[in-house]
Amino acid sequence: MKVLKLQKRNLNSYLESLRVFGEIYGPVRKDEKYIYGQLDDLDKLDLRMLRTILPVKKFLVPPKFNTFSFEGYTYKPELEKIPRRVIFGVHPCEIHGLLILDKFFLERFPDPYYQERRKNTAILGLSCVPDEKCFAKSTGTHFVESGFDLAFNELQDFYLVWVGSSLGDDLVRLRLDLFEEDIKERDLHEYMKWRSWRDSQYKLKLDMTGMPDIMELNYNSPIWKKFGDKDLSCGACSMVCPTCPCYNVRDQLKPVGNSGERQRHWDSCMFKPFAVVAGGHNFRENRAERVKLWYTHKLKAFITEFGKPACVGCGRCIDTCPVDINIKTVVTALKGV
Amino acid sequence: MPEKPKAGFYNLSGCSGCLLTILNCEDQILDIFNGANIVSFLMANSANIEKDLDIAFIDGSVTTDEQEEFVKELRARTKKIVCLGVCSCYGGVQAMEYEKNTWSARFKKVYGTKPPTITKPFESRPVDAFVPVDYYLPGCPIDANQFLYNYARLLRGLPVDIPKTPVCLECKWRENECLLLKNIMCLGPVTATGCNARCPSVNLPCVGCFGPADEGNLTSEFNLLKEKGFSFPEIERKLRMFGGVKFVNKFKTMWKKVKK
Amino acid sequence: MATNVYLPEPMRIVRRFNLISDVRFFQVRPLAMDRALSLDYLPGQFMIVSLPGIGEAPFSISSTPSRPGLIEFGIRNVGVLTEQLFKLKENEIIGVRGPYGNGFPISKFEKKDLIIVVGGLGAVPLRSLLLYTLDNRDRFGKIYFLYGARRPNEMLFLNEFLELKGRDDLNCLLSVDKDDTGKWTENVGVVTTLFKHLKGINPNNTYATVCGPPVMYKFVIDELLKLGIPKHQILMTLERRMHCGVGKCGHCVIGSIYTCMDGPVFSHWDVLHMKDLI
Amino acid sequence: MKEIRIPTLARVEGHGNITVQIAKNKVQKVLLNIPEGPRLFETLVVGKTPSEVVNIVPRICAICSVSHRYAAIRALERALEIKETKATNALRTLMHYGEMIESNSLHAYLLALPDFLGYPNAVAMVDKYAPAVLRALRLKKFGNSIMEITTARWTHGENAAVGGFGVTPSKQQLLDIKNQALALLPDAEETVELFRNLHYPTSMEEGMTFMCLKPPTEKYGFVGNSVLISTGQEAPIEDYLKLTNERVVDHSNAKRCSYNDKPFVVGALARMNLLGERLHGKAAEAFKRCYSLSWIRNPLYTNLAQVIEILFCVEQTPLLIDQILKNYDKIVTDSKIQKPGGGTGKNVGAVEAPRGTLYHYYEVSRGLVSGANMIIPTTQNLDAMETHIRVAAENLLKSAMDSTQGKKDMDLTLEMVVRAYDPCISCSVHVVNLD
Ligand SMILES: Cc1cc2nc3c(=O)[nH]c(=O)nc-3n(C[C@H](O)[C@H](O)[C@H](O)COP(=O)(O)OP(=O)(O)OC[C@H]3O[C@@H](n4cnc5c(N)ncnc54)[C@H](O)[C@@H]3O)c2cc1C
Ligand code: SF4
Ligand code: SF4
Ligand code: SF4
Repeated sequence: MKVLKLQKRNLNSYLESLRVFGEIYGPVRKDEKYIYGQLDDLDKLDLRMLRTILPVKKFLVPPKFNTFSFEGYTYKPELEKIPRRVIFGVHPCEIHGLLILDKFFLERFPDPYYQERRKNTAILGLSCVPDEKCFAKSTGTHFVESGFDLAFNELQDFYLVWVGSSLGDDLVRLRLDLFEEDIKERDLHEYMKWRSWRDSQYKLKLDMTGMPDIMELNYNSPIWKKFGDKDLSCGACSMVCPTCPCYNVRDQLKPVGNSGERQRHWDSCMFKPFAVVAGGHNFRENRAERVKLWYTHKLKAFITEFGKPACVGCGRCIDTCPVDINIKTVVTALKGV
Repeated sequence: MPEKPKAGFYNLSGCSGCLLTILNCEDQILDIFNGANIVSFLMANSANIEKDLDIAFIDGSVTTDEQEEFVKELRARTKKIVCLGVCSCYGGVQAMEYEKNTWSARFKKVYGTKPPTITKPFESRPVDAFVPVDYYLPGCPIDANQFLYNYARLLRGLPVDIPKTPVCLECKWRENECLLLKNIMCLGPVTATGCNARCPSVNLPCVGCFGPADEGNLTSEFNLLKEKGFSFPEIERKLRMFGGVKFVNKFKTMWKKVKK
Repeated sequence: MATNVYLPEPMRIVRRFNLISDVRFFQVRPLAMDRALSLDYLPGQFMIVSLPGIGEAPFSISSTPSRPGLIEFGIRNVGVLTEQLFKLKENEIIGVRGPYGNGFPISKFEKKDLIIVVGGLGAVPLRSLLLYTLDNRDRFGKIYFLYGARRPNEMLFLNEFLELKGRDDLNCLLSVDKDDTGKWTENVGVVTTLFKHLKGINPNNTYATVCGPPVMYKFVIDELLKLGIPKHQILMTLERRMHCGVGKCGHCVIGSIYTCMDGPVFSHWDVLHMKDLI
Repeated sequence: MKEIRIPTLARVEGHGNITVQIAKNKVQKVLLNIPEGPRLFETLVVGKTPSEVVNIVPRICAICSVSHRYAAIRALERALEIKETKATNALRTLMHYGEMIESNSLHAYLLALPDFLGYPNAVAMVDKYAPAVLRALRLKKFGNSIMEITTARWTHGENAAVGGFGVTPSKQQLLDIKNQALALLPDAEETVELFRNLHYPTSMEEGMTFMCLKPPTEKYGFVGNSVLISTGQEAPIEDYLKLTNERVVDHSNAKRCSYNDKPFVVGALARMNLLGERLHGKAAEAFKRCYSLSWIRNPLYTNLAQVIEILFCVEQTPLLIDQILKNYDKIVTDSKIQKPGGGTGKNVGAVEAPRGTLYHYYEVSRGLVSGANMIIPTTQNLDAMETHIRVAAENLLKSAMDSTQGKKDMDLTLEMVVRAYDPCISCSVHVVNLD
């Protein structure tokens, strides 16, 4: 992989130059939290961000969008309006989240909406330092090898920039003058030192090996009822998790005529109607079953299917659930410790 | 082209906000009037014909004997009755003291000992306390987009489709920091969504103006709020504000339990 | 760009009539003839039917790929979309996409005996399998078709199946829970009462397929196990809510699997192993 | 004895009917009945916190929900000694303009204009008067857009709270509103022209007393802490009970008001009669072009007064927004909700709702409201409405008794009189006696 150096003072000039590719987004403050917001003004960029409320998935599968417009029985896919965007400041765990979404949406029956958005979205990663809710080291998602176009590693005065894709290479070429190509041994040294220092910063450890078996053994455990009783069925956990992809579909009609849109919006298995079939039978009637499904899917299904859990250690669920049902409390309870 | 369905828009005791919301759909108002054969809309039209209807939209709750008669008469000549807003769905803010037996005293306080004789008033109740209702579109007022979506469905004979999920869903879509985590009493988790999470999106807690969400976990919300130091009367007061009769009926037993 | 998996393909309703009072038969055909002829699928697969402005829902294919050109469905009027489908007339257009799902592992059935057990609406997908095996009769061993309905007027494709009784290469057994017509000449009793007619089954050489209402599975599977048929040779098709058919929307997830892609056909072993399936 | 009955008044908010009893060819009695069910808001707010009160009271009426909210906020802030910052005041003024524009264009175009042009409703006018209908919709939508960005919803948005705003509209939102206002100015002017050229019947003319709030500056405006009366007096709003003298009548669920035992008028017409001279710019020119002495006798000119107010608000909006944007960062900080001050106190607050002066009064004791009173514009206008109905009925009586056309004219005129007052019936039904 190609690695380049970019002096920190040159970051904004570089980002500015990316406007020729598309709209620029990055972490901005929203009250006491952060979101990926549009950077019409780069001054808004706030790199103190640790986690945004919604993950980058919001750009690739927006909370609500039209898949088709229709007129009579003729459907027209709405793929043209997808804008080109640069997302700067995406942390490693999130890039791992994207890799999971890629598997999910692009293998077996590729999803054209995801595909098109992924193609039009340049992912510019950024290294981070964990807080007490991050545990990406436990999930092995604290470093990235792929899934990004450029990845910025922040050191003292400069960034080491990994070029991860051909698009990334094109983006670098927009302002090659700002980058330095020869990485000195000193730089490498600094990077390695930073790496091990960062490794030592993970306070939260959540060992997820053997989760499928542990889930299996807990199939009838009373912990599910305990969590189920507390669960608000608010769905927030699914909305904020970088790897939750479920959605609902509905058709919007106009009051007159026979045209309209087929719309897709985020749904959650934590909601009661999620598994209702015609005739009213609900395969997951009570909350305990629904909480169990959420965690089974994260911690067992994905491991069986893709060899690793669908949790990337971002800590969003820990930061979001009002009643403290999250990967940390659930895994801890499952292990009975 | 099948004949346009005959529709009527009616207003009982309320603020007329739901009918106003319809008139506020400036971009669609011509379509709204063209999509159906609107035979009655007293608030906007003076040539109203009261006859058999395919769809009747009702805004406002029932608070007088005259209105009670009216909804019965309307039911008899209408195929589908759609309640618009928490007044007609659940009794509205005017029903927040429902079943507390304070109505007569309060009425006296407002009208004194010589009340008007024109109608016989009573405590506000929703339309379905008197006649069966086919569909409910809650909100105080209703949400314009939810109305337009369902209006288009109703005109084609499709049932009303509203989310059963709580406000938090749309609140997260709008990327708001959760107010509960800031120890602010937000009713989002137990309130039906459809409002686009307007209040949390301006940093204010959800006041519950779409009424109780069918699938909200009230016991858990209550315990959570209690842990955060809110008192029982405070919590009940908020829940009653827009939840009205539905709140009282739906959660009566549960509420007695948590009270203990 | 590759074709959009979610894009419904317009198909014309060629024929439609009621099979029973609330289940209607729909025979549809892609608008272009070459597409109609090349559309391939497996018995046990399903397609998603789409009406603009109303929505989409999955329906099993009831026709057999051995007779290309026309796709058949048997649809029960239970809700919003199905009610609108019932309003459509011949020659009108509907949207269809698919086929989806795993379907039956036909190649494994080769040379084997086959017991097809059906309850109620389960006849829709299993008719596809039955017709397929009859069209390729020499590739399979003995075939038993056991169909139970509540009453004679609730049996789908009744005349078609009665006609099949005349065949000597098929054992077609029909039963109703109750005969309220007085004209029923076949068996009376729940579907499991037909099992006594199965003689000389070689369990290891036999596959069984089951589809019907949820209550039926347990009893039928008990009978099949009594016959000694191995768990992985008992196959059943299951139903879940679905919005996409291609493993994306998440509604059909059961534990670790997506019913729409990993199913809807599962073995009895899968059911025991994976929990929550039924 | 004969009776003329208009059983259900259309194109007004809520339910009312008119009965005119006639004997010996003379009008004996005029009854404006309001059977709308009572909702007892004054008792509902008792036991609630100030912020809950502000959630509840806008629901008195959707059409003037912002005014109810604003009046309650003013009363509660005065009671609790919370000082309104300049920033908060600017945003509140903007939201109030939004309601004025929306409500006045709803009334003038969609409710009143069909009478003048001979249609049952505004949508039916599209074939012949498409530009006017579309103009009405543009203006109405603009008013709603202002409320959407300032209060978070067209109706009952909660963003305006006791002590300030939950969120300040963004620069971009404000700029959008400013640009829309500039683009809509011609619409507002044409609206005035349209209404100036209508034919105003005269059969109901009768002189009246007018009242409105006196703005704190020399300019035209919609809030104040004292009341101007056309008889020349001025009174602090604390005297609101003496100014309005509410009473219960038995033919109506709405109460009545009078001043010195005489009917009086509040609303756009009152404001123009008392404050018209204070207008600036295009609104002032329009006022000069339109005003005549009939305005103190003929309630139908309310419609024209309302459209001049639309012009005023559309014209003022860009200036107000410039002022906000000039100091945007400070506005953001200063308009944040301040923690409510002391928890005990009582006071009255008033704003001009589109239909006239609206008073809210609260007593707060240790953080909870213990008493409340609200005096609503429509209640204040009901006696005047009855008077004008009586005058019209008397003047038209002869022709009405003779022909069906006359009867039709009579019905229409009586309805037009009521509609001119733009009555808000939901508002008027619920008023209180404090023990
Ligand atoms: C693999 C498969 C095969 C099926 N084959 C047949 C068949 O051959 N014949 C037949 O009559 N029915 C079949 N069904 C059931 C059929 O899909 C439902 O009856 C149908 O979805 C009802 O739609 P509706 O809008 O009329 O009902 P409603 O009750 O109005 O449904 C409301 C909504 O719920 C959803 N929904 C409800 N039930 C289901 C469901 N089972 N699957 C997916 N979404 C659902 C739909 O999205 C629908 O929009 C099958 C289901 C599956 C999963
Ligand atoms: S687990 Fe927590 S965040 Fe998720 S639905 Fe339940 S209460 Fe909401
Ligand atoms: S489960 Fe929780 S920690 Fe894991 S990826 Fe999802 S939100 Fe992040
Ligand atoms: S702020 Fe309120 S509505 Fe939003 S997520 Fe939190 S509890 Fe739910």
